[in-house]
Amino acid sequence: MDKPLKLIIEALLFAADKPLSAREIHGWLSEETQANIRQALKELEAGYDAMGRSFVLKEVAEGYQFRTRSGYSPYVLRMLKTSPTRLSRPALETLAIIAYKQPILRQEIERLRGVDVGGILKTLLEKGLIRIMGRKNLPGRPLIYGTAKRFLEVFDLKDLESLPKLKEIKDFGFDEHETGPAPSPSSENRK
Amino acid sequence: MDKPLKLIIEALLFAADKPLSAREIHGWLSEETQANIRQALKELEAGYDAMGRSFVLKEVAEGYQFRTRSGYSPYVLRMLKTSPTRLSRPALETLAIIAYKQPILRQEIERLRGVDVGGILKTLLEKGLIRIMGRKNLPGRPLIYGTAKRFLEVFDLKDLESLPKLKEIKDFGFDEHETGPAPSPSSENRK
Amino acid sequence: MGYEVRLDIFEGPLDLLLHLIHKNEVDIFDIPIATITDQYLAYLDIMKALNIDVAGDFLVLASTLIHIKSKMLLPDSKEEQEGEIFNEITRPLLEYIRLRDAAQDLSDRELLDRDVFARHVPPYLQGQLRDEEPQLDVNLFQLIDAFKRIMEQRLPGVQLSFQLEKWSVKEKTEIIIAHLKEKGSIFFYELFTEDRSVSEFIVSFLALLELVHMGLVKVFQPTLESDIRLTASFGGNEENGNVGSNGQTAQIDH
Repeated sequence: MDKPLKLIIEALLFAADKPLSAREIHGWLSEETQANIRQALKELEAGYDAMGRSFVLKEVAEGYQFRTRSGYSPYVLRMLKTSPTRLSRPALETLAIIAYKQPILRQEIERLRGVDVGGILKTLLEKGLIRIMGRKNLPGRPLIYGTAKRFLEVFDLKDLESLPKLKEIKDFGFDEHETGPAPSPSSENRK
Repeated sequence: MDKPLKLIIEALLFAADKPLSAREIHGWLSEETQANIRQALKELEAGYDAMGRSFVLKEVAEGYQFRTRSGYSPYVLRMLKTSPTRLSRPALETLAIIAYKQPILRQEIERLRGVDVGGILKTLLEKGLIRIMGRKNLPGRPLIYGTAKRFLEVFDLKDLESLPKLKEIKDFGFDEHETGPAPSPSSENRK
Repeated sequence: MGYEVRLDIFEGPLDLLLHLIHKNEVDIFDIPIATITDQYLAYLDIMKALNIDVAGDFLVLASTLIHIKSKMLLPDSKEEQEGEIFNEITRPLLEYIRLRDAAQDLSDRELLDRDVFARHVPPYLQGQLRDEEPQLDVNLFQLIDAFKRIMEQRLPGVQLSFQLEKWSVKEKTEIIIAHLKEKGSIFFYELFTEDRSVSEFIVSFLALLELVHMGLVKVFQPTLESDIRLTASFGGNEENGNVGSNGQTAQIDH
């Protein structure tokens, strides 16, 4: 390898059209250890952050990707002449339910939202934000839904664990799995 | 304009999928003179050249474009060689038929698609998406096709059973209130 | 001067309920059911008057509200009523608020192609040498779409399956009975999930009609939206053992 590892990785990231993980990069640069690659990625990330350019290297969807800083979106949108990615509120709510409750059945999503979500599931599947994870062993063998990798990419998430925690439903002996810091007394005003 | 012109132009060049000329950029940043834009482009070009990164801003026939330095192309090519390719529409349709109708004979696929599929079957076999499951006990002992394991991997399916059934597909399409990027009709009266 | 009635369109029943709770400035943990129910129903009336389709989802919650309201007239213990309000109304609302907030949080993030942008595949790099075990860039939905396209091109009934098996009504009735024995009850469409051709589909359907006609299978639909359900009414599981295809199916034969 006649070039510095950091710059080789930079070149790969620059020419890629999706986030690259240390593992993938290792596939192309097998002469380097994954640890070294990971280290180089971290350094690149910090370096670009410090440089104050219009783009940075971001860790997203279990990989790294160069992205413009958010302040530049008005100009980029002008150029691309596209309307920004937009999800309707129902779609966003449905997506949130799937993200937080996956694996989940359509029936369960509908119970939580109180409305039919067939059309919305179709949209989310088409946009590649959700995926079918399998079938549940129930009558009718219903499909099980979960988020797809694209969800992490679009919503700037490193992985599913970095989803912001759901806010608490305070008190009342809720048998929810999220048990958090000291429940405060009833009739909580949310934000 | 609340950002330095140079960085705005940098962001545009970064996100563009083709070279940009000063004239084009002026079209999106009409509050700036073309001379200023040209000047900023020159400065960016010189700046990147001096920075010694793996990519530079190059002036090519149609304008300016970020490109990796030639010394890095062996690595980039390694990556591109294994980059995703798309399936042609006929190939996708053929694959869909095999997925949903397997085990299936070539003759039957051709009846459904109305065209010869010999070449497509070969491609799909090469890509490892389909496999030959055996021969049918008919005159000529025709081959029987089905999907291969790689098919499940590519489509992120746990098993064949997770392929949505026709009825479920219809269900998705049923409720049309979630088509475009705009908010759904039922919600657009809000605010 | 605006119009007197400004009609918000709500995404769903929970949305409307929340709106009413906010409008009345009441506590979500202490909902005045009678008031809220009346307002909820009045809202549905307005929607109907304006010829807006009131979706079934709204009606389900309406009936829950009415049910609770009517029970409050009964001398049930107060605690019991509060428990019911909490379980049927407050709890789903809290859960809904929580997920709605989560949706808002998601939307506040730096979204790709809205707030931030990645590089597009530079075309000068594309097409420089390809294949060698390339990955595939397709998603499931493209596959489904492809299949739908094919199916839509074809007239119903022309769909030929290479499966040469010919199904008889008798065989299908046996299969249905076996299914019902195993599961007790099944959904209508489950009958057809394995059918590979239109003709097989039709045979399954005929077999079902036959079974219903002979009173061996009961067919019912729990609610308007739900799928039709089939249950066995042929004496059931005690004689499970070896009844396989002799007992009932003998009758079916004629």
